[in-house]
Amino acid sequence: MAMWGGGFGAGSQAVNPQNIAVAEQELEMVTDLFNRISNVCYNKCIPPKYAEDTLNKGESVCIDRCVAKFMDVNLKISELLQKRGQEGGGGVPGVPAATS
Amino acid sequence: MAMWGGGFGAGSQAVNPQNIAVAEQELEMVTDLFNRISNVCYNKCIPPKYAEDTLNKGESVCIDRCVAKFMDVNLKISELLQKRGQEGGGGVPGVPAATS
Amino acid sequence: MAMWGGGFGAGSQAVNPQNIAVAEQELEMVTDLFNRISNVCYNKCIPPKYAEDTLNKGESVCIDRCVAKFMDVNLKISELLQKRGQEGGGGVPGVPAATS
Amino acid sequence: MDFSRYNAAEQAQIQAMVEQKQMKDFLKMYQNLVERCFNDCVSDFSSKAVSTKEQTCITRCFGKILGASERVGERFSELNQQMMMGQQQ
Amino acid sequence: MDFSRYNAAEQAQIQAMVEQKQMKDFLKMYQNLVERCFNDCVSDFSSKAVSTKEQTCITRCFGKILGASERVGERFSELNQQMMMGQQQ
Amino acid sequence: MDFSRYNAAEQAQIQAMVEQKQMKDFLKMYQNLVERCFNDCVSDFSSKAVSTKEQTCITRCFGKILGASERVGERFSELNQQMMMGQQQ
Repeated sequence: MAMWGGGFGAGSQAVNPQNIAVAEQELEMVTDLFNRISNVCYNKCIPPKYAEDTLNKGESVCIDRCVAKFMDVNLKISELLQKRGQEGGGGVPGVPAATS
Repeated sequence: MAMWGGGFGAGSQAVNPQNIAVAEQELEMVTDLFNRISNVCYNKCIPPKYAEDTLNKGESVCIDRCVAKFMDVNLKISELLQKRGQEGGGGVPGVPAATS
Repeated sequence: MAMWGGGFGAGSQAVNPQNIAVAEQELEMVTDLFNRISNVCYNKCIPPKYAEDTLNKGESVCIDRCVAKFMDVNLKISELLQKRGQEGGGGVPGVPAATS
Repeated sequence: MDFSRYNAAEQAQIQAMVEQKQMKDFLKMYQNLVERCFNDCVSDFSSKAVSTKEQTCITRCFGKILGASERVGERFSELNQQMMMGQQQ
Repeated sequence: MDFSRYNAAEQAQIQAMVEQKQMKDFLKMYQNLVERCFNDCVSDFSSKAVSTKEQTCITRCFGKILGASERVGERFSELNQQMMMGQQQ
Repeated sequence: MDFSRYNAAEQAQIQAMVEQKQMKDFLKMYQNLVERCFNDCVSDFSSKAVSTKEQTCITRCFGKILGASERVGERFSELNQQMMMGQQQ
């Protein structure tokens, strides 16, 4: 963090902090998604019996389908959320308003 | 993060970073509390049967009571912690001392 | 965060941000390890019956052994990881490559 | 939460901080929602297509979570308000 | 942890960082404690009042967690010490 | 992810950010791995030594997690690629 803000030596081009913030958020979302999928699909597909140290056929196939399904559900829920957002006043709840 | 520290145009008033840090921590605690309550009370009150897409009466009442109880327990434990802190040397353990 | 970067009054010595970053990471790892051990060993050793408000003999001994075992497993897995890293191309998976 | 004890410049910074935090929390809420509904509704991996039954479950799970989150928010605000009143007396 | 290889200015910054981290970790420990004891002790929602039985459970849960945390801290420090000794030989 | 819409100076900063994030994520992945394998493989506390049986379990758990993580990564990249293609059309 402390390293940002200078000295990256890309000549005279200006860095727009807004762009960096957007990229940071995008990166955050993609890695979070990947980490969640890894975890959820491990739970769903790999029983903790550990009879060998590599994925067997069934586990591999399960993982493939699990990843596809998770990304599908992710998309479907983002659509539901958008629909809800358009329909109605305020719609999407989150953290309750925090300032006076 | 990178956006703080200037250009908010509130005239000549000085910003005390200490105040900002205190406000940040307060905000952090309140939103963390809200997120935990949402999660815990969802677990306690909403069985994953999903027979309909809105809260039914029983679930709604359960949530109301769960929120009240959680905040009560939160208060009670903060009192226990304060009592413990006054009673005794060092009292509250946390992360073990980390510097030499 | 906002407090770093000046005014620590240690005379004319220069602060190397790289060193600070390394120390921060080391600190992060040790406290994360401690927090995980506390949590895991609590789960393994303290049944939620709560018949009294202090650790009983069995729980205390269990905690001692659990901490030792966890740190041992931690070490063993770091060795497995190092071995894997030496053996093979790319070896260790992580977050999939994120930039173009 | 009441930040009226701070000056205008500080309040402006805090306001920006609150908005950024709300954005972040909203994203996290969304990610938790996806994970929860997937866990509760999907457990058949004999195909990679989401079945109609699973889809129905997910729609309802989505509704339940938003409903619960809204309701928790209402109660939470009320109780916080009451506690702050209590402190001022 | 041993930060003696750094210069005084760096150690001052690191020290401040450690203190801030301890504060944050203490808060997190407290929040985990509340969540854990609530989960373990409260499961009756026929009323919004915390019962005497639940209150007793919470007090004991609180004691157990602090006790366990303290004990883990002692063992953890000892073993870390030993490992650092081992490395220096 | 495609950051080609940014200028060179911005891409340099983003690249550094990505690397730092990968380092952090790798550490977190490692810590999760240890916790998971400990939880799945160790449940006998009649001694403080890790038994041969536990050791075998841990080695296999380690292999399974790395294998699964690798496989998820492959599928994830493919599907992301497909989605980006889809958006551009």
